[in-house]
Amino acid sequence: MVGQQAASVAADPAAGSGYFDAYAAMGLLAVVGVLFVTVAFTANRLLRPVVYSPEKLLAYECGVDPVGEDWAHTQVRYYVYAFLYVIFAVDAIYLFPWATVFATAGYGAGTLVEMFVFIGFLAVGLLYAWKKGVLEWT
Amino acid sequence: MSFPGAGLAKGLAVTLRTMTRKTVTAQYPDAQPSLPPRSRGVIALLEENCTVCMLCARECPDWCIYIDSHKETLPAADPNARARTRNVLDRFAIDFSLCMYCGICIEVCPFDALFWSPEFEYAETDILELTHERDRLREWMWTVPVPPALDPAAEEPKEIASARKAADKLAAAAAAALEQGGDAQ
Amino acid sequence: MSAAALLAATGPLDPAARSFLSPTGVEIVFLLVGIAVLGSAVVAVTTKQLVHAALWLVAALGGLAVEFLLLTAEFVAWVQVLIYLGSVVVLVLFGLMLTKAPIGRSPDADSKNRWVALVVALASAGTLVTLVVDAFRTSWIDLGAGGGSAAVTGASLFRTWVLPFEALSVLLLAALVGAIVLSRGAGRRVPAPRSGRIRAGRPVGSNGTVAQRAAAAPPAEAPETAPAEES
Amino acid sequence: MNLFDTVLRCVATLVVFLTLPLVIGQTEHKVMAHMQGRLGPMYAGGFHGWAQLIADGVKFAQKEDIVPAGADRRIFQLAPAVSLLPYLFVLLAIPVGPDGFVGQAIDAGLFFVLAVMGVGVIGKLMAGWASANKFSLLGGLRTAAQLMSYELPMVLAAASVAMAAGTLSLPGIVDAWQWYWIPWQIIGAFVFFTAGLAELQRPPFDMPVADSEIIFGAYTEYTGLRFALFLLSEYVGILVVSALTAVLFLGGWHGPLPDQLGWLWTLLKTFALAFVVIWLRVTYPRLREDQLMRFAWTVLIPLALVQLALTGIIKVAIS
Repeated sequence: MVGQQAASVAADPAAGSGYFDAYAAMGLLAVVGVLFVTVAFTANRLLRPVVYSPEKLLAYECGVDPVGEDWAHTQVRYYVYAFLYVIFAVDAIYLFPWATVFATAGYGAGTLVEMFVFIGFLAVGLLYAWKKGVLEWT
Repeated sequence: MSFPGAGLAKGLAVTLRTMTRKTVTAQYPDAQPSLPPRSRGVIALLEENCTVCMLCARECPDWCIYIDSHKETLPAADPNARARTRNVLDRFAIDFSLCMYCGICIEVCPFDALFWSPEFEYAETDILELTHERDRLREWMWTVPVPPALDPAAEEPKEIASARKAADKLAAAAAAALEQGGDAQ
Repeated sequence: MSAAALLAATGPLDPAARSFLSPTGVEIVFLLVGIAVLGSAVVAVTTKQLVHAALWLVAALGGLAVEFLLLTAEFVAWVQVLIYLGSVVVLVLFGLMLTKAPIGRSPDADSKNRWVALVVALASAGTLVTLVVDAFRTSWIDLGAGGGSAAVTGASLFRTWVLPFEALSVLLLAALVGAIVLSRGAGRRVPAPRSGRIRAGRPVGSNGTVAQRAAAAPPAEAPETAPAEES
Repeated sequence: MNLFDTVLRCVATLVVFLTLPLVIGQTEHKVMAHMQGRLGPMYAGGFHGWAQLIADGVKFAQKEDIVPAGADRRIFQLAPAVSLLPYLFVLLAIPVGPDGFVGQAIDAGLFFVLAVMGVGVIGKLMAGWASANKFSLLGGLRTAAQLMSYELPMVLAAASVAMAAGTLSLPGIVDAWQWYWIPWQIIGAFVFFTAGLAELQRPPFDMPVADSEIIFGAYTEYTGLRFALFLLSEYVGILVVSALTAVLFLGGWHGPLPDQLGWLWTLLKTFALAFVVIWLRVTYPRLREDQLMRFAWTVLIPLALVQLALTGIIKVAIS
């Protein structure tokens, strides 16, 4: 189907053949990738032995029979990093459209300053986090 | 003079230098290892020397030596003497799956019946096969190396020293007798 | 999610510029992906297995990225993947794992609010669809390639929308400070030596503190306090 | 461009995807061994064990497929593919030589690559959660925490290159590359490569799979082909990160050789970087979890911001 798409898009110049061709190739690669995994597991299915035993289906863990359930507690403190990351990632993606235009004619130093103000705000945030000891690991 | 990261760079240098050097891996099955003379590979039994004193079995920390024997009565050589009994070895086995190669049995043997052999390739697929019976232990005897030579300046072993002393005495006596005989003539 | 799928229906909705129902490959794919997105979105909200819901969300958001691609909004599509798949979903999965999402069904995943939620969802979807349909009517937007590239996005962002962009940084800063204040608030309640325990009731404490406490105190107390501190 | 050509490119990408990681893996076997005074594999294939990884692959393909009884079956089975396939897409977009010697040139290539690489982590999280194993869950959590700390410096460093080149297209970046980028972008290169290592969970950033603490992290319960796919994803990851660093920071096909042989130059740089990845693994001990986080947030991110400022100012000054 993706192939069809590629063909039909190529036939239709109005749709912008380069762009759609590139992503049609991506779609085709997805098909190839899935095919690869399928072939690998089909071969595996044909080659592998199947000898079930209840011991084998026990969780391996550290080699000793598991105690308790499949859940262990860990540091909730990691979670702050997750928040920080999401916020900074949203920030960072703005750099990319900016990077493509800021040095071209008609933007210049003004755009640079705009971005520095933007990043400056977040750097202040990072400093605040640092000051507050969020980045320290106690 | 140290700059930040000097330690990290040094670490990288060490691994890179090691990579260019010759490796120390011995490719064992293709190249036999050169073992030191006193390697503890397997324990050999010189059955002829064994008197079934059971010292080895008793001293073994792992209880891995099995000895069975029976007594045999020897008819008296002299009509006046009593008949003598002696121990005859029925079974001598070492379970190498238990043995920890401490060598105590070899140390305690008063009659030099046990020896270290450097042979080590006796792995088995069945653990029971690792119990070597007396014939197999006897076979290992052929692989026991001659004891390494003494240091050039070492003292003579006691038995050789005493034997030499006795021989010297005999020789001296013989020489003296010869001299006396010569005088008499 | 459903809005996106309904947006998909606008594909063949523009008969003015093209003959009615002359779907190109792109439009077919757009429609099919839209259906897949809608399907996985519905499963995401109806499944009773928490982590499965998050993973169906991955499928739905990934499908949306494909939709963006098909609309030649290249940059937005990959922002969708980077931010939503790469960080928001990871954040959600992370949170689910931290707070013990069980394997299998969670009986308490049934919310009493489900009908209210459905009504709200349908209402907002209806609003959006009405809005979009009314805004564009039968106008044909030629989706030329490169229309949504990073350069175009950057040009419009830094020529036209500079002020909102700068305001955004203040918003992000506020979110950052908020997150830190929240986490610090939680952090102060937690006593210094930390420990985890597994549900069988055996302490796997750090420095053996919990083990000692459990040995000293009646066992009913120590295990009860530990999870309350963690959360 | 016709369909046949596209299919050919896809298949070529798949072949690269399946062979070069093996080359890197074999190099790791041998280099690591020699750095430790050992020989490494010597038997498979005859000459210095060259076929060791092929033999491993054959072995993995014959292994029984075991899914623990307590695991979430579907997700457990799906996880290796989710963790592996994103790298396949990334490979398609990495340019090897000039004049379209690339799987598929994509306009937003750099951004695409960063976005898709982050998706692979979901596979590891799935594996960690679905295994019904405490250690795997911890591994999954550590994976997530590590991704969230290191993705950001990586994105920032990549943005610096995009600024220098004024484009997001990977071939475009290499075309714009000049020799003076090396000193100019050196901080960015360091940040990018280090963050890439951390994202691959390679030593010294291998906390999520720390074998002496949490067995093998998210992969503990995996056997056979699924485990092999996880391992493959690690080595494809090395290839991708090395190739990206070579393309973004070291000028890809620019070199003393004539342009027709530019691809050779890219490969050479990629493998040199892959060697560095292995070298670092042998040399350094594992960072502790808190050191790992602190390193990302207090060293790499400020460095990346400094690089951004530097790039911006110099770029505006010279343009």
